[in-house]
Amino acid sequence: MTSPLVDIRGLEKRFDLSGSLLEQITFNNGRFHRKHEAVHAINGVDLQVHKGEALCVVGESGCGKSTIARTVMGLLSPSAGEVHYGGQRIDNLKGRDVLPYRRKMQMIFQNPYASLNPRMTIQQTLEEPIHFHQPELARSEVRGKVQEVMASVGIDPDWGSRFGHEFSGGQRQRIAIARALAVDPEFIVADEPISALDVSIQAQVLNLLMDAQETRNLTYLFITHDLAVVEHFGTRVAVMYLGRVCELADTKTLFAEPRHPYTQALLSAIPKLEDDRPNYIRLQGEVPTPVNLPSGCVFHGRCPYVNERCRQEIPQLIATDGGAQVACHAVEEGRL
Amino acid sequence: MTTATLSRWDRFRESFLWYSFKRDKVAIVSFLVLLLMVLAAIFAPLLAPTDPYDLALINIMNSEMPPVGMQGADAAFPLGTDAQGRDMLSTILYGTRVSLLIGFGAVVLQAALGILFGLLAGYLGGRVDSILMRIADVQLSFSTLMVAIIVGAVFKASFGSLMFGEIAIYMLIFIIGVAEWPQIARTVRASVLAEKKKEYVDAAKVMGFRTNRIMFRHILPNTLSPIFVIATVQIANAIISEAALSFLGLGMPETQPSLGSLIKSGFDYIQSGSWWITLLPGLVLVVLVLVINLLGDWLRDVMNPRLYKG
Amino acid sequence: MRQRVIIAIALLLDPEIIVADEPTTALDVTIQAEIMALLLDLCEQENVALMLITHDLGVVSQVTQRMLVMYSGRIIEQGPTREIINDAQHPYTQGLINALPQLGEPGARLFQIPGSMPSLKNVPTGCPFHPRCTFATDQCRQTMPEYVQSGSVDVACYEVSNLIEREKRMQEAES
Amino acid sequence: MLAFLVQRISQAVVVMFVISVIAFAIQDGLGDPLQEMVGMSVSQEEREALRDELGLNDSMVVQYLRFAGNAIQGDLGNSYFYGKPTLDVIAEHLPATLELVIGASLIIMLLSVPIGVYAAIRPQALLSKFFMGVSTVGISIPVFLTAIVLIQIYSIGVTVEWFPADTGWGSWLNGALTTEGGLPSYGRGDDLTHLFGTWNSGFFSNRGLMHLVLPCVSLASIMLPLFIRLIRAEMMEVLQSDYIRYARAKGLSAVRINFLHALKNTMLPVITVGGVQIGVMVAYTILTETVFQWPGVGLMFLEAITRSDIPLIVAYLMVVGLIFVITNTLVDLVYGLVNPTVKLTGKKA
Amino acid sequence: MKSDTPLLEVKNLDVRFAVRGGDLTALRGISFSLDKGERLGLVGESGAGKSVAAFSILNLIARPGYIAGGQILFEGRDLAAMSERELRKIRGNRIAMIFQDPMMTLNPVLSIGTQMVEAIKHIVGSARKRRGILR
Repeated sequence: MTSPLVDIRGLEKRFDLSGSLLEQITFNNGRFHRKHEAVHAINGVDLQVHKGEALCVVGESGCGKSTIARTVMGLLSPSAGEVHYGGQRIDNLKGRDVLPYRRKMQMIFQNPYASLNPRMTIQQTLEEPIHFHQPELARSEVRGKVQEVMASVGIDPDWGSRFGHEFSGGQRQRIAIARALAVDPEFIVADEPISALDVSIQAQVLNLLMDAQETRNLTYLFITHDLAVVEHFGTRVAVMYLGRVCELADTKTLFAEPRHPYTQALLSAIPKLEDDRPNYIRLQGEVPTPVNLPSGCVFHGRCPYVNERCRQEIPQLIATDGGAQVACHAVEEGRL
Repeated sequence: MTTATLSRWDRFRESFLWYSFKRDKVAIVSFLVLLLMVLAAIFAPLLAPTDPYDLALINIMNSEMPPVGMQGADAAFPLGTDAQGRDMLSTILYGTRVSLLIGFGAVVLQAALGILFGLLAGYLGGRVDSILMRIADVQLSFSTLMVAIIVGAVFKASFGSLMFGEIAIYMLIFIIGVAEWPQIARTVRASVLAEKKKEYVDAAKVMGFRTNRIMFRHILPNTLSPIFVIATVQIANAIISEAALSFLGLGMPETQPSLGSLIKSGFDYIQSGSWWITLLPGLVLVVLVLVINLLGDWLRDVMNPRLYKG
Repeated sequence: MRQRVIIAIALLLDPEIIVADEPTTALDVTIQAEIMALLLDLCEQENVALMLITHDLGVVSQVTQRMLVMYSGRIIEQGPTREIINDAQHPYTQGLINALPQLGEPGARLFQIPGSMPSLKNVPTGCPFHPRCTFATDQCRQTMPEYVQSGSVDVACYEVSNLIEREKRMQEAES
Repeated sequence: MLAFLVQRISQAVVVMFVISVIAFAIQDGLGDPLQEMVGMSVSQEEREALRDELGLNDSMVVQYLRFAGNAIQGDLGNSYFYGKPTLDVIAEHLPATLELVIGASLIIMLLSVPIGVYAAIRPQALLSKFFMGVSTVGISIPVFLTAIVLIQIYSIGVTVEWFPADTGWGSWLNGALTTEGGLPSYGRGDDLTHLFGTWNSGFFSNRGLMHLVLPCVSLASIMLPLFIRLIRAEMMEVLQSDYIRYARAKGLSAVRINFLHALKNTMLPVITVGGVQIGVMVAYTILTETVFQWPGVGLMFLEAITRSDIPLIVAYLMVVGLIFVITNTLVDLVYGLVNPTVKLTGKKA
Repeated sequence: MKSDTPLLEVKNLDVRFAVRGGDLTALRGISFSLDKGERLGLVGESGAGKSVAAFSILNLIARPGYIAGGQILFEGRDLAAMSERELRKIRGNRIAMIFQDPMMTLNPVLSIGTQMVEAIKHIVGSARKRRGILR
């Protein structure tokens, strides 16, 4: 098997909550304490993205899936762990060294209403990255490239002199995709690219992303909370809960036979057209805050199969005979 | 939607700005009055009957003559004369010129400082932000007028009255500009903080653009409308600040009067009944500031980012 | 948690009708399922009428008995939920349902409705859906269709009414 | 809570430090104490000896520390002009200024809240439009001009002869618009009630109150429009928010919505801005006191500037700075206590 | 088990927004009914007018929107023609509303408890009044 295109190793990310030194000091029982609070957004994640696949990361809000996307893209620097691209470590690169990877890796954002600069025309928005990364190109060549990429996402190239706000949400997302494609990337991180769009537009954008993958041989890291989209779009799925991957499997395997109790609950909660009433696995308790992580398995407080080991020991991703990798003591012990 | 090619002028004519200006009588009248006053100030040397800076033309015998329409008036001095016998109409025209110059210059300076510091504080955050904003907080809690008074007093004490008088225009522009920069810096910072969170900034970072390029090419253009609104109001504030400083004797000298120092010079004679020396320049000052404020209000209503959904 | 408080406040007043405007859109699926079940149970126990506003066809099919489909300020189809979900009459409703990835073959292109919802400023004349509709005729472009009954569903679409018309004529011809 | 308290107080200390450095720099840069102490006849060597003795040849840091140490003990030097400790001079003048500030604040508070709330609830009413128009004009009139006009009208009097005196209505109008004057416009008068120490007040006698009317109205005139506009704007924003909509959907009465839900949300930003405006008000007292020859600290400060009374200028800066810092810190603390959405660590939730 | 008159009946409802350059029609000719205990779904994409329809049921449309025509019959009485005072007795009390974003609908400066108590007081008050009328 060839080496992965993107390799995320032992990634951790904390966001400091406590602020300045002064704010950390508390006064308790007649003594001063220094309290250090942080949001533990990602707690040790290992993921590989292989060339040509679409790896979907799913989970509910606050599970750290967007943080992974931003850390891979270098918008955030990891608290611990490494990000490798094509065999080269990239999370510690500075200045000029990053530029080649900025061309190869691109990102599509969630909100098409905020991801286009309102003071720039579409033409300017699309020309700027090409100019920046390929300064050797002549003006007419750049223009030709913009026309080509606009046409490829289904936007009339004559509309270049318009501003973003003159377009509908779906059209804007097409333009944002065009911007990402303009520098000919090989890897695209898509952070909830369709969740701000209407149902009928979601289908258009998903089709566009699938077409682009086919014609340009793209690799995707696709972040979403919508399992139906994952089932349709993903090659492999990583299910996240509170900053950890709890199950990683081929899409077909995962939907046919979910192993982790959380994955099972998640799948059962999707409202399906054929259902006549909500029919789901009831979880106890509330989602813990990522500030005070529970010990052991992060899911133990809500898990129906919990035992003492789950409260103590953090489960590791272990391959099962079905082909999935699951981080669950119950699965490992054969209780589930 | 419109055709693909639109000139700037066409865009302006179809804009919401122009549309609401046409429909707002207050805005139109304010704009016309302001235009008239600015023109009168620019062409003061051509319009004024006499040159108030030229001592040879002043006759002390003509002092404290009332405006036309009152007893003892002289048709040569339609708005009367001041205590030194200068023609009020001419001094007011020249005074408006000085006041506008200082107001405009001070706002250019504070906008330059405010935009730079606001962008740096908002975009870079962290220590740069806390230091700059702490300074701004201290200045604001002291009130800009207070800062201007203190800086003015220190300058006057260190330069001496005579020297201060000669360079008063530049000093006042500097004092008011430095005293008021936090107003603009805070506005800029607030909108930079709002813009910084938007995904187009992340998109620019993902493209690999440098910090300077993102700050000035991507974020700054999106913060311009609030800057524009507040700068308009700040011109009015700067003119009032200048008048206040001059009134306290920390501003323009009487030989080169602004509206504020005209009011001050007349104040000593109000008890003897010569109210026009104070109240006529006062009226001009109020009208000038009022029309600028009205235009500012109108601009704020029109450019309110909440209404302006792009 | 907060949404539960809101629902609690709403139910404290013992109302006859609850109007719920996208009550779970901002929430995660597991919580959404929980809230929906709670709402449904309470409505059944207290015999409260529920008007559920949502864009999620799955939720509608789980919770409601009857549904309305709106497009550009008009109701274009209304009737029993199950009937519409299983056999939608209006081309827009059909498109909406077929566009769901749930129903597509994994990896295949999804059915897509071309274009996008018109803004209120320029609603097309006639049937507002005609610029995006594959069946649009001149009639659709000129006048808004009246409601016709198909089964127990009311639909505003010329295509459907023509179809019914044709069937009727065929039946008459047969008999 | 404690962290919040410590943070705010340490912030205040830092600000006070900055102010004292500035004050020290002014004193060091502008004042030469020798000039004031000795005449021209003293020789250069004697001057040097004196400099050494006074510590003027020490390093800046040592000099500053000495200055700050003295300041903490309440010693800010002697005024050149009054020839006594500067803090005593300020203490004599402070009651007059406080009187002015309190009087003006009362006027502002009593008028701005009802007018602002009314203008927000009924934005289309004629009366609201009138109030907003007047407040725009009010903002545009500098405080000293208001003061001058008030003096002209109410204390000196205005004689109107604009209408024809030979017709009945003309002379009636002339008479009606003519004011005799009569309100005192200069100083505080002599009818002051002794409170304690050097503190006297004009609040307790008719004559004293009469003296207060014009200065207080002038001082209030500049701040009142600002507050009306602020309260109206905040209130209108709150009234459009979703939770007000929700309160309406709950079927609550308009009074409860406007005065419990909305006004409480409105007053929070007003408190913060109000705190900052105290600083602005002190600056305006300088102008007001100049026009009315009101014997407060503002007038004293201005006279100190013209007399180059450096120690007094420096002392004024320190005292006013301290007042600002204390009020701002208090406002921050109150804001933190009242508003549950501000987490007490100083970060927004 | 359909009763003769539905609990809520909306007939031919038109809602418009008065903006510069004329009115925008947000709802046109909306008619539907809701029986006691019935669960009705309103489906559509953003911009279809779903939320406007929800708000208009309680006559809660904010300026510049207004009800331009049609009736909203609740137990036979037209909510569109009712005074603010009468509407208040129905809002919350007889017809409750749940909004989209739970974070926005609670007043940030009042505690959740206060707001619940407030709602209870309101209904206890009106329940007493109702009983008073019955006696």
